[in-house]
Amino acid sequence: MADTVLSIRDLKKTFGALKATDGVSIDLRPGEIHALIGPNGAGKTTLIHQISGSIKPDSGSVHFLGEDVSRLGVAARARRGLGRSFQISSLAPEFSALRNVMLAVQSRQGSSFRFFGPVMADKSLTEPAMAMLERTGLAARAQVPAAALSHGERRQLEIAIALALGSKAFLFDEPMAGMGPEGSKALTAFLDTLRHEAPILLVEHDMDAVFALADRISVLVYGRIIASGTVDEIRNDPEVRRAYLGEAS
Amino acid sequence: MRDGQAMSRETLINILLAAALLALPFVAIAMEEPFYITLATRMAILALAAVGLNIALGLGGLISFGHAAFFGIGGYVAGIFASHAFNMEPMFSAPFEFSGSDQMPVIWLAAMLVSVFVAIPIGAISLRTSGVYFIMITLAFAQMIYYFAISWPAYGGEDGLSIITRNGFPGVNTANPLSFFLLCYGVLAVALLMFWLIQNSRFGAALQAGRQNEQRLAAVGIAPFRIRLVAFAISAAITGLAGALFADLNRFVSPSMLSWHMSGELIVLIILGGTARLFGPVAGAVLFVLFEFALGGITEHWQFFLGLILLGVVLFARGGLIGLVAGKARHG
Amino acid sequence: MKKILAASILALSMATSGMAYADPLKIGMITTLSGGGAGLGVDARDGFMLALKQSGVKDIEVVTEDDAQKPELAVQIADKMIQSDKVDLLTGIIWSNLAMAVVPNAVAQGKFYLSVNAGPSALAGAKCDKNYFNVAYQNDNFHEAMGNYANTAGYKKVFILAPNYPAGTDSLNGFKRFYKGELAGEVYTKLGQTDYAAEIAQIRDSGADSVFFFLPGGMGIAFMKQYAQSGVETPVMGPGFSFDQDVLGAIGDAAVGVKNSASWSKDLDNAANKKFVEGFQAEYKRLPSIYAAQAYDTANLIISASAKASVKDADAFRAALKEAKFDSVRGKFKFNSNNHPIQDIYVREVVKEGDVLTNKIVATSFTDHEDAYAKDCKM
Amino acid sequence: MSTALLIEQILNGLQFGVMLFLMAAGLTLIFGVMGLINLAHGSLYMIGAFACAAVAAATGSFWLGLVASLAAAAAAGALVELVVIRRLYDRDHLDQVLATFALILIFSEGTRWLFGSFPLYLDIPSALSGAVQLPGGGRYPLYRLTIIGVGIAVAVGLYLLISKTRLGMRIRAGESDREMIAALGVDIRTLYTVVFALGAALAGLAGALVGALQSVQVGMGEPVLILAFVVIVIGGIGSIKGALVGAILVGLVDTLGRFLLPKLFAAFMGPAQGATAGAAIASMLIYIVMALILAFRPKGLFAANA
Repeated sequence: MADTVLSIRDLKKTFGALKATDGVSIDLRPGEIHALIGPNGAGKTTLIHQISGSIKPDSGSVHFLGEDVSRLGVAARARRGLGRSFQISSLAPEFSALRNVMLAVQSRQGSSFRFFGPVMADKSLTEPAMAMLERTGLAARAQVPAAALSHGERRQLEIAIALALGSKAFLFDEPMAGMGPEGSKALTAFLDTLRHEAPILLVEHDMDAVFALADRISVLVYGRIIASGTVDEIRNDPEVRRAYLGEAS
Repeated sequence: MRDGQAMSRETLINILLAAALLALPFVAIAMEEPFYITLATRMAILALAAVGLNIALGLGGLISFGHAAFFGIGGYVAGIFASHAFNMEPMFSAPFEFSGSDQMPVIWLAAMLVSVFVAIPIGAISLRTSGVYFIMITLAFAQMIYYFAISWPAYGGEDGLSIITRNGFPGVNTANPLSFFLLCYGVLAVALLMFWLIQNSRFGAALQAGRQNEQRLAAVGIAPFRIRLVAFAISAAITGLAGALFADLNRFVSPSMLSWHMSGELIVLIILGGTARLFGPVAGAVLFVLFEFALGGITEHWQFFLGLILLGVVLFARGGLIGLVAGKARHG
Repeated sequence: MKKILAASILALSMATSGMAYADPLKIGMITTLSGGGAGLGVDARDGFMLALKQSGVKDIEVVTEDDAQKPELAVQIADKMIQSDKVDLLTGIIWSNLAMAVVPNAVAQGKFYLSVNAGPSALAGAKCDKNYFNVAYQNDNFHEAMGNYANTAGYKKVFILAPNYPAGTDSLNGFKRFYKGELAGEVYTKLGQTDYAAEIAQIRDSGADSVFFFLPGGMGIAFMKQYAQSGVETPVMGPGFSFDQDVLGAIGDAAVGVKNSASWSKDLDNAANKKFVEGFQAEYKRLPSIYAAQAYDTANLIISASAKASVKDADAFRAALKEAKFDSVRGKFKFNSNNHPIQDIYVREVVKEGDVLTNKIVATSFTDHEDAYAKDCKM
Repeated sequence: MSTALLIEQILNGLQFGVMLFLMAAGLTLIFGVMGLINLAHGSLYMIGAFACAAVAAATGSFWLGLVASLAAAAAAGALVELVVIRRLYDRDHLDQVLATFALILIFSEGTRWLFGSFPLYLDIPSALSGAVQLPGGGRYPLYRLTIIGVGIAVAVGLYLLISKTRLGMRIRAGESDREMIAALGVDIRTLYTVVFALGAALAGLAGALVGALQSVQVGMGEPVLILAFVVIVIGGIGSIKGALVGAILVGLVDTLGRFLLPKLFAAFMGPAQGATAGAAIASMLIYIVMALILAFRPKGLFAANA
């Protein structure tokens, strides 16, 4: 497993009679974008939650950088470098964009139990945070409260936060959702460069983006991976065409 | 720059409030109405208790409906220490003999330590829940302590415990109402400074982010539970300290300091002044004590009108007094 | 010289007309006028004011405030009355826990305090004070009287019951101090408890020949109603608080026949009592309770003392209070060494007069009874 | 201790629990549908008791009083909802706590203003006085048995109302998705007023039933309110089933604790000491139980949205 950053083995989760995750195994290797696609209700977000630690699976394991993190909580996994963005933007709405990123910088530096010293005057927090905003093109909006940012800007901010964490793998849950064609294009280009920093597990509905970015694709239907492979393999897989793409076309 | 203006306006109001509260006893002396000193002291102490609660409630969004527990614990520490010191009976003999104390610094430290000691298990259990459950479980713990205090005969039970002479402070004649007021005012000022520091610190950033969005805080790798537990303990310590001062003001402590009405009143002080505002508790305490005092003198049915006023504040003056005068809460 | 003579003649003439005073006197009355316990405070205030009105004195001023049954508020009001209103004397508190909060502070500031109701044991014993006078009773007295009565009534196996707080334990200890038989059970209930089904079941099961309970306020009303409804026939007795005029209406016929103890009753045959009861009914259109009676006596004691001495001369005023030369509605009344009453305590029975429930005296449990704490009081 | 006594105590616990259920059902319904914490629920209980006592005294009929208590509490509830509560739905819990705390002050002092400071008289109707023979030799008051019956009837009624009627369907929809119900064309404002009035009426009914057992006085609602909150938190807020189970649990734990703990302590510490120590623990018992349950199930036993 030396060449896998993130290794998910046989995850299972049921809600009542519903098998939301039914024996899923996925690998994420260095430098790759691994896209996870599937129709609505296939259990993609539930799976992301289990990987990030906010939902406990019934069985199965998650290894990250060779360590079994199955029993760790969200915060502990994030501290180890598992950065995520949310399907529906999840930010501290009253904080400015800058303070949202500073929180990640602060966490990366490891001390949230400092009771004195105003954060806004702390260059070791503001400067790296500002740098991340610049990278994601949000520098001009640094002082705007997250609640007042546009939809696309919030997406960018989520990514800036994940970057600021120094993540060693990214979990992005539909980062393109609700973005215009221009925004999608820019973000696609950005993610393309990002993969060299850390591999990305990408949940996305925008098939143009998926086919442009993904090194490998896994298809999730009713909680099961029905196919996994390169872009071409997936395009030509009859089962995928029947279960998923057929429905789309 | 509307925000900037609102900010400076809030600062101005804060300065005015601080000055007014400080001036009140001197006005009282000039008017030969010494009782107003007591009133001002009461305002300062209740404000201090609410500053404590404001750390949990305002910054952390932890609506504790059981902070009277810490207020009462602080009061009982003052009462019990003083009574042992007065009667020269040892409180405990192992590991060392301790006969209480009538010195405020010792009592304050003990009040804060005991409050923290109680707050940690209460917080550890309560913080597993959220929302209404948190409100109610903190209330339940406070009720446990309340009933314990009522039925525990050693320190007076329901009858409470008198402090024969007000506890001392090195270099200050605490029996003098003005000196005692200044002491309380000083403690309040230190607490406000601490609140301000915490609000702007890394810890404060994490705490406030947790209130706004718990999921986000965890996703950046900061576990909300530990942040909140520490905030809850700090909050309890300050409210406990206020309780010790309150007992010394009244020279008396009783289970009513632990009652759920008291918890409710502390919340009322904060909302009345403005939630999560630095000076919200001060504004709230000044207003509440004034209402209580003025209405109580006018009509036997004063509680009816107090209720109407509080209702009016919630419905029509969102953001409390400071919100009303200073405008919307600042972001940042 | 002439002036002094004139003044003393004036004083003399007033003394003979029963409305003498030396100096204006300002009284602060702190009592419970809101919440569940307001009935007691209202009665105490009304009784007090009735005495002032009947006496016709003009130079006694009373400021009244509601303590909402909260000790902290009572302390604040006391401070205000002492510091701002500059009262000479405080009175009016109903509850022991409020008295414990206010009285030590007030007397420490050199003010007089006269209790119209609460009589906690600490203030009768070790913490007594020369400026604290209790015109009502020491808390244990009525319970002691019932303990004594239980012996004479021939009860051998009493079930006793009180809330779990100091006044409750004092109550049962007071009862046991005089009662000689065995206990069928001893139960402490939660303060403020309103359902007594569990306790009544235990009483039924215990084989007791009688029940003694102390449950003040709404607790007593609830207990008596539920007891009557339960069909348990064991006779009940208790201190007068649960069977006085303020609560009898709410208990209803369930109370008829119950024996209870008090230092006063509406039917006590003396002129002062007659004047009080008739005056109270005329003024307030209801029968007075023991709280009203005690407050009425307190007011008359103050009037009698202020006729003899100025309150500004604390020693003289104190001596005048201690003499207790006033016409008590309780017939005879004098103070013990700890400034608590020495008085008779009666056993009363609840009866129905027309539509109205009230009490009549059926026996005297104690004559010239003193409390058990006077020996601890060093004044 | 005889079996008859134990049976009687269990019935007492059941009756106490059923009474708590009447309070808790309204509270949990209001929370479930509108997301509102209503501290003033105890005041509606008090209004029911006062209305019943006043009308029973004027007409001589407990039954008319009972009708009046339902009407008065429902009317007060509807009025409060229209004037105050409806402005609070989209506020946070903090504002709701303060506003309804203020309502307690207004209702308590207002009631005292209207009815005076002395407790009112209210007795059980003569048709329900007396006791019933129990198997095992004990006797139990008919009125308390009736309360148990009323509580069970209300529980069944609520179940039918929520699962079988149009109103119930709307309530369920309101619990899960407020926007959807508005989209369905249901007037959500009216629905909220109706639900609030229904909860208030249940509280008023409890107040009237219990008023005949206890003292009808100002402030009588507050201890019950706290217990009702304990009940719904144990049961899971928003769940009627949880309220029923929680209420019975609290009723039994409290009653049996009061009865058994002093005996237990007396065995170790002697009668007088044991009686006070046991009583002290008994008075804290339900709060201890609640803390334990929440420590292991932070959303109560039957969390509505789990």
